[in-house]
Amino acid sequence: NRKNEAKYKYVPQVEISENEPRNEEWGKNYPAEYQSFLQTAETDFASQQGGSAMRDVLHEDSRLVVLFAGYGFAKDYNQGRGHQYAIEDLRNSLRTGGPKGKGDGPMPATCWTCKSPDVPRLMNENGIAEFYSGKWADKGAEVVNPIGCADCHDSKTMKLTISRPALVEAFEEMGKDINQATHQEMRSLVCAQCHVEYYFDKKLPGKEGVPYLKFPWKNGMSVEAMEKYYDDIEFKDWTHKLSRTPMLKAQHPGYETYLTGVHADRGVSCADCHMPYKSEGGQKFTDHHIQSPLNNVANACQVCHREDADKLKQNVYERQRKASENRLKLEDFIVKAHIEAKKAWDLGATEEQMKDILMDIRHAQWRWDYSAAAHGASFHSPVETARVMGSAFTVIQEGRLKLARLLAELGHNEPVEMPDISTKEKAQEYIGLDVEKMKQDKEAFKQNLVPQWLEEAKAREAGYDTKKVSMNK
Amino acid sequence: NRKNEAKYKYVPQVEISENEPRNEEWGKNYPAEYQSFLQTAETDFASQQGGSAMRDVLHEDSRLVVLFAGYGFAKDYNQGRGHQYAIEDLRNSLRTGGPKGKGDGPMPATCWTCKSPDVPRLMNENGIAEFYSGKWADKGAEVVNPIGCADCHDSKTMKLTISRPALVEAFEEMGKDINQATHQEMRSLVCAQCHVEYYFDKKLPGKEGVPYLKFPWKNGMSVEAMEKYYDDIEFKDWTHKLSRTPMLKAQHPGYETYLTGVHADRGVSCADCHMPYKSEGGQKFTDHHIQSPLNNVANACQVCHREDADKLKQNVYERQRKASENRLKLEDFIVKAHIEAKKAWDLGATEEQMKDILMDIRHAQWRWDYSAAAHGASFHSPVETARVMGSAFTVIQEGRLKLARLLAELGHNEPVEMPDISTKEKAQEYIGLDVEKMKQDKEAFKQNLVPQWLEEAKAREAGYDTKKVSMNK
Amino acid sequence: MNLKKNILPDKKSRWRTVAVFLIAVITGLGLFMAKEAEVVSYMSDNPLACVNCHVMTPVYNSWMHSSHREWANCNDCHVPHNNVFNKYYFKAKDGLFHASVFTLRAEPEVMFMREESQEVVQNNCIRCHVQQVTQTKYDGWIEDHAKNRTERKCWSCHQEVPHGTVHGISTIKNNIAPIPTDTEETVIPDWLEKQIEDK
Ligand code: HEC
Ligand code: HEC
Ligand code: HEC
Ligand code: HEC
Ligand code: HEC
Ligand code: HEC
Ligand code: HEC
Ligand code: HEC
Ligand code: HEC
Ligand code: HEC
Ligand code: HEC
Ligand code: HEC
Ligand code: HEC
Ligand code: HEC
Ligand SMILES: [Ca+2]
Ligand SMILES: [Ca+2]
Repeated sequence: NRKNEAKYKYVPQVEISENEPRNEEWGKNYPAEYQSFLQTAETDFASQQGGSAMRDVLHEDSRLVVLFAGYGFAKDYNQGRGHQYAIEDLRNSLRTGGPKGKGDGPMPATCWTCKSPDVPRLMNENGIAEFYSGKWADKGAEVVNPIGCADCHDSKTMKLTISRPALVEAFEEMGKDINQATHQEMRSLVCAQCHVEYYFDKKLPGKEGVPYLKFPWKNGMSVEAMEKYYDDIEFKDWTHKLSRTPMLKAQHPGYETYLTGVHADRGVSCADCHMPYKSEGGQKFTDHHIQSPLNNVANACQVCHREDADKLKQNVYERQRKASENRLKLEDFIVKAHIEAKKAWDLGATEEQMKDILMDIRHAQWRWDYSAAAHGASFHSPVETARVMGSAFTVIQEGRLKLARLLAELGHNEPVEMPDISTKEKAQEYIGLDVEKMKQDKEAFKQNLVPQWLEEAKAREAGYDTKKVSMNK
Repeated sequence: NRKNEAKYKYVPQVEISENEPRNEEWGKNYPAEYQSFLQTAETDFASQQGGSAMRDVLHEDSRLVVLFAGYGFAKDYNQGRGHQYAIEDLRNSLRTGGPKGKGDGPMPATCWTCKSPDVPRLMNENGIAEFYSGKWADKGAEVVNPIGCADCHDSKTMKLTISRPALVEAFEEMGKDINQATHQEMRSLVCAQCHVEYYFDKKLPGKEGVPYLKFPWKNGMSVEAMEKYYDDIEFKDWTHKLSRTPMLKAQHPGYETYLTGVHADRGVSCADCHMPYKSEGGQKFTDHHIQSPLNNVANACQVCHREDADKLKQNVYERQRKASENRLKLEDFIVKAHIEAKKAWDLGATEEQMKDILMDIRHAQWRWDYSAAAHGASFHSPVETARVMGSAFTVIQEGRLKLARLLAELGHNEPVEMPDISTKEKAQEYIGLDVEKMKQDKEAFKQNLVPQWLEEAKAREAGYDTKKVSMNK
Repeated sequence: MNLKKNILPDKKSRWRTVAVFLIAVITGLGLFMAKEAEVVSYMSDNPLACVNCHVMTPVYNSWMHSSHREWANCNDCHVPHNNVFNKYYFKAKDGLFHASVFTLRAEPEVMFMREESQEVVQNNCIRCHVQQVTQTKYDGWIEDHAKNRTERKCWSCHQEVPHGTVHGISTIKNNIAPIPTDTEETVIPDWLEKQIEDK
């Protein structure tokens, strides 16, 4: 029928098999999308607080080193950049350490989940829980293609599709069926596979010990609902090195916070701003150069807003400035709370005396992180972001007052002396990180293991190629 | 040209003299506007937090009684209602007390400034400083017409006009010329004559002792700029009864906060929402029923937003809910600070020990008030409102930590016991107000003085009438 | 009988066979057209109804990416809204016209609205934006609007509303759009569905 004829007006160059992980294969059929997709490798745009340039978050704000003391994020934390770098940045991050081979290293295999279209392939081949099992290094040779087509598209119909089980399962837990999603919702849900808060559940019945990827949405997606979720299951991501608080890390609740903003309310999807239509040679297509919309205001914003590009940028910057003004103050308070708690322990405080205080610190930092970790939230939803920060201010005030009284009781009735944490280096030294050592391990890993991975992968993919040609009659 | 033709389509029934204070006179020429203006007497609409119904702010939130201890607002504080009630509410408010005649009562004449078109008339007849001089009761017989036409319009051209010197002077102080205002800006500036933060300057060179009405805008209109302004001139509105803090009252910085919102940024004026066009019998005119736009979403919002009326209301309510969630927590903290400071004084704290703490309380409450007092701010500018509250959270945390340490030093290392202030009555009793007495005084005033005022005014205005007819050839 | 006579030539005429054949063809073609065009769905306001024709995919996709997606569907603009009868009359007329052109494969590379359609659309712009374009208080805000709006088509200025500034059947790279005949309703691929069940 003619409709289909038209639909495939482009001449397919290759037949793309299910879960094809190699983006360049898809690119043969969809060169415009592929070319724009490759542009996520660009790193030349920096906005006030975002952009594709490499930005060392710990360098820009060394308080975070203290906030994350005892956890990976104190070692190394950069702002996300283009999807092309997902694999490279994961390998380079000091958080993943310097594994020497299979079974080694600090991170589980689950860390690969949001970085590559090899993931759905592996899950299909071996099973979901099997994919999540084992160490990160175990699957280094398997996961090599950066985020790409198979993460979001069905290879037959090119329809948007959900390739990650965590999102499907999270919907089920909320009693919703993701298959009911409209086309417009799908234009955000493909992003919600990754740009969301998550945790690793090691107690899943039948899969005990496997760090199973889960989104804590059962009670809702608000900061309070997720907090309750974690409190109820007594979950913690790590124990804070200074204050000994059972901490939570809010990773990047981008989708959750976006939903509370006015754009979501009006039906504007992630793709509308981050993947607007683009015209090239008189032809329009979806710009797959996913990036800060501020590098592309004309297509990203001016479709709907007739304002000057400069004014629109200023709108964004103003909201970000207002959010970070309070965010920084909040961080100061939470940093102080950790150090004051340490002082209290040092002066002999008991578990009993510290219990409530530690819960306040846990909740305050969780709320701060929820408002901060998704770097877009201060624009995506400025009012909710501010509300959440307000609630963090409340909790940390209570906590620090208790601390002040406890310290006075322990004989220290004056402000606790603060260490010099004015730079990333000083802060890392203060919390006792041996960064040089970590860097050396990382170098060794990159010299020895990574090349092996790449070779193995090359050999494997060479195999696909043949398969491919045969399919392409 | 057709525009002018339309403009002068009405047949003038009377000639309106300069500063004509009687709205019904204007109404003869502009019956549609006048009829709608009369509707501000309606009191049947209550929204989530606003509307025209009488709302006792102290009853809805008794914390305010403590926050304003020692000041008029602890006695009586209602949310603004329709312009028709400006005079009546001022007379009824316990804040203006029960004067027995000229020279009596707690309030200065300046309090009349924003309540009536008799004000420009009097200023014209006697001079500005003369108007501000003396007691409130001195001018009771002169100021009788509620806010009306002469407050905003030029009687000859009907053009929007600024009738209050304070706004003109504030522009001058900022180095701006209000005559440069565009027509669209005038549609907000007429409101900015009254819906703004103000104070009484009793030190004006040459006018010492006169409570001269001023807007503290010299350094800017942000909460910090105005705070600095007041700190620099060491101004205080009153001394707090419990904490002895030199306090500031933010009255209703409606215009200042509106300017920081996205609607102002896009050129939307107060009148666009509060005075939209209205169609009646095929005739279009500006709806002078100034009120909550939520009672009129179709004309007020849907001109620009094609959303469901219900959704638009929910947008407003959601922003208000998020703001008040944090506002209430902030109030709790400031209330506690006042009571803790009182405790410290009781335990023998010195001026020196209290100085910084009191400055923190002053600043925190000022910032809270700035975000709360203009009841529209949480919608007019939700992001700025939240930013300001965040800054208040910061200051009050510092203050209360200092207080906790000071109290520990004074031998009280535990939470200070809080009184029961759960209702307006209990709170007023706690701060030592004799409400019964105030009510009696008020009754006596209404029985004795007000009728005299009305009679005098009637006699005076009877005089105008004749004048009027003669002018109306 | 009379009617039949008027339509069908004399029994003996050799035109008779031809005519019968032609009628059969026309009816068949009509049914085919109706099927091809999903006539039933054409009665609805769902924009998908329009994408039944691939030639409508470019306009669909440009609308999908426009400021109006959330507020105005095709019929909000392209069909009269002054009364219900007019709405369906216009739709039917228009639909048959489109369907015929489509079936004949006579669609031009670059389409233009016919004059009638333009009037309909212009009226619809005004229908929604009446306050913005007629209130004198916006005279200052939107310069010259009052004069221009009466003499020109809205989209002579607002060129990108809602189909963008580039028009034509080939202006969309890949003619991919959700189509009403698409029966696949799940967004989870089979393999994943199975894996989740197995788990
Ligand atoms: C209305 C437009 C809009 C929508 C809708 C939107 N974003 Fe954004 N996003 C922005 C802007 C503007 C920024 C700020 C970019 C900057 O600071 O340079 C941003 C920032 C981001 C960032 C940080 C980028 C960086 O450069 O640091 C991420 C990640 C992001 N958005 C993801 C998402 C996801 C996922 C969704 C949907 C759940 C979404 N966005 C929806 C406009 C939007
Ligand atoms: C649910 C999806 C998901 C999982 C699981 C996940 N990530 Fe990420 N990761 C993301 C997203 C989304 C970003 C981009 C965040 C941003 O906008 O800055 C990111 C960014 C990164 C980056 C680059 C920026 C930076 O922080 O330096 C690194 C490295 C990284 N992740 C490591 C990890 C590690 C290690 C794990 C396992 C502990 C992990 N990721 C698990 C989604 C995920
Ligand atoms: C498979 C997981 C995954 C999916 C799906 C995904 N992202 Fe990402 N995204 C990431 C990771 C990981 C990074 C960080 C990469 C890095 O820094 O190395 C990232 C980075 C980004 C950035 C930062 C780019 C920059 O230049 O600063 C933006 C913006 C973004 N994503 C938006 C989106 C949007 C919009 C969607 C959906 C249309 C989406 N992402 C879908 C995982 C994902
Ligand atoms: C992070 C998610 C994501 C990734 C990765 C991704 N796409 Fe897309 N793609 C989208 C979205 C969203 C759309 C818009 C779909 C719509 O509006 O119907 C889209 C649309 C398309 C279309 C439809 C035509 C168009 O331009 O609108 C094609 C073809 C396409 N993508 C090809 C690719 C190819 C090839 C790759 C890999 C090189 C790829 N996509 C990677 C999210 C993604
Ligand atoms: C598909 C349409 C669409 C796109 C694309 C879009 N917006 Fe919006 N935007 C809206 C709508 C709708 C609203 C809500 C206000 C309204 O109803 O008019 C809004 C509201 C806003 C507001 C006011 C909300 C606030 O936080 O104060 C700002 C600022 C804004 N947008 C900026 C942007 C910027 C910057 C971009 C690009 C990065 C963008 N928008 C992209 C449709 C869009
Ligand atoms: C974009 C529309 C809009 C603009 C512009 C606007 N307002 Fe409002 N205003 C509102 C809404 C909505 C409310 C909330 C009413 C409610 O809660 O019932 C409100 C509330 C108020 C209130 C409290 C009314 C009550 O019922 O408690 C006052 C006073 C007010 N506005 C004055 C102003 C002034 C003065 C300006 C200009 C400096 C202004 N507004 C500009 C929409 C607007
Ligand atoms: C600069 C203008 C201005 C001055 C000066 C002024 N007011 Fe007002 N007044 C207002 C405005 C505006 C409102 C409406 C506030 C609102 O939205 O709730 C108001 C409301 C009131 C109300 C009714 C609501 C309530 O609070 O119970 C009273 C009573 C009142 N004022 C008394 C006074 C007194 C007493 C003084 C002198 C100390 C005074 N006003 C000076 C502008 C002013
Ligand atoms: C001359 C001073 C003055 C001017 C000018 C003025 N107001 Fe008011 N306004 C007041 C006072 C005083 C009140 C409170 C009256 C009361 O409660 O008795 C008030 C009340 C209101 C209310 C609350 C009404 C309700 O039903 O809750 C709104 C809304 C409002 N004003 C908006 C405006 C707008 C918009 C303008 C300009 C177009 C404006 N005002 C101009 C003094 C003024
Ligand atoms: C609080 C301020 C305020 C008060 C009080 C006020 N007006 Fe107005 N009036 C306005 C504004 C604002 C406009 C719109 C002006 C414009 O857009 O040019 C207006 C417009 C008008 C117009 C122009 C025609 C129209 O309907 O747009 C007339 C006539 C008018 N008012 C008469 C009156 C009369 C009579 C009274 C007293 C009964 C009065 N006004 C009281 C603010 C006020
Ligand atoms: C004269 C035009 C106009 C009027 C009247 C108007 N708005 Fe808006 N509104 C805008 C514009 C312009 C924006 C900014 C977003 C944009 O650029 O589209 C906006 C933004 C908004 C937003 C998003 C900002 C935020 O705080 O998140 C909301 C919500 C909103 N308006 C609600 C209302 C409501 C409710 C009313 C009536 C009380 C109203 N508006 C009246 C033009 C208007
Ligand atoms: C907001 C109003 C609006 C909506 C909604 C709208 N259109 Fe249009 N349409 C127009 C205008 C205006 C033009 C004329 C464009 C021009 O000539 O520049 C047009 C032109 C067209 C044309 C002529 C071809 C061309 O590219 O100019 C077709 C076909 C069309 N529309 C179909 C559709 C379909 C199908 C939909 C829904 C998917 C739709 N329209 C939705 C306003 C609209
Ligand atoms: C049967 C296939 C088909 C369907 C279904 C269809 N169209 Fe069309 N349409 C066409 C063709 C073919 C043309 C080109 C006509 C020409 O210009 O010769 C066209 C032209 C148009 C035009 C420009 C010509 C004119 O009429 O002014 C508009 C507008 C339009 N279509 C709107 C729509 C809308 C709205 C819908 C859905 C409600 C729709 N079409 C459904 C085939 C179709
Ligand atoms: C069914 C109602 C409807 C119809 C028909 C309609 N519009 Fe709109 N239009 C809207 C809505 C709703 C908005 C968004 C307003 C907002 O976000 O504040 C809008 C926004 C706009 C904007 C500002 C955003 C932009 O894209 O620049 C323009 C200009 C505009 N319309 C012009 C037109 C024109 C021209 C037509 C006719 C071709 C038209 N409209 C038909 C409802 C409609
Ligand atoms: C002569 C050119 C011209 C014509 C014809 C015209 N407009 Fe406009 N329109 C403008 C300009 C210029 C603006 C100012 C906003 C901007 O910068 O785009 C505007 C703004 C608008 C806006 C407000 C957009 C916003 O910022 O939200 C709407 C809605 C609108 N026009 C609708 C229409 C409609 C409906 C028609 C037809 C009846 C029309 N226009 C005809 C030039 C025109
Ligand atoms: Ca987490
Ligand atoms: Ca004041």
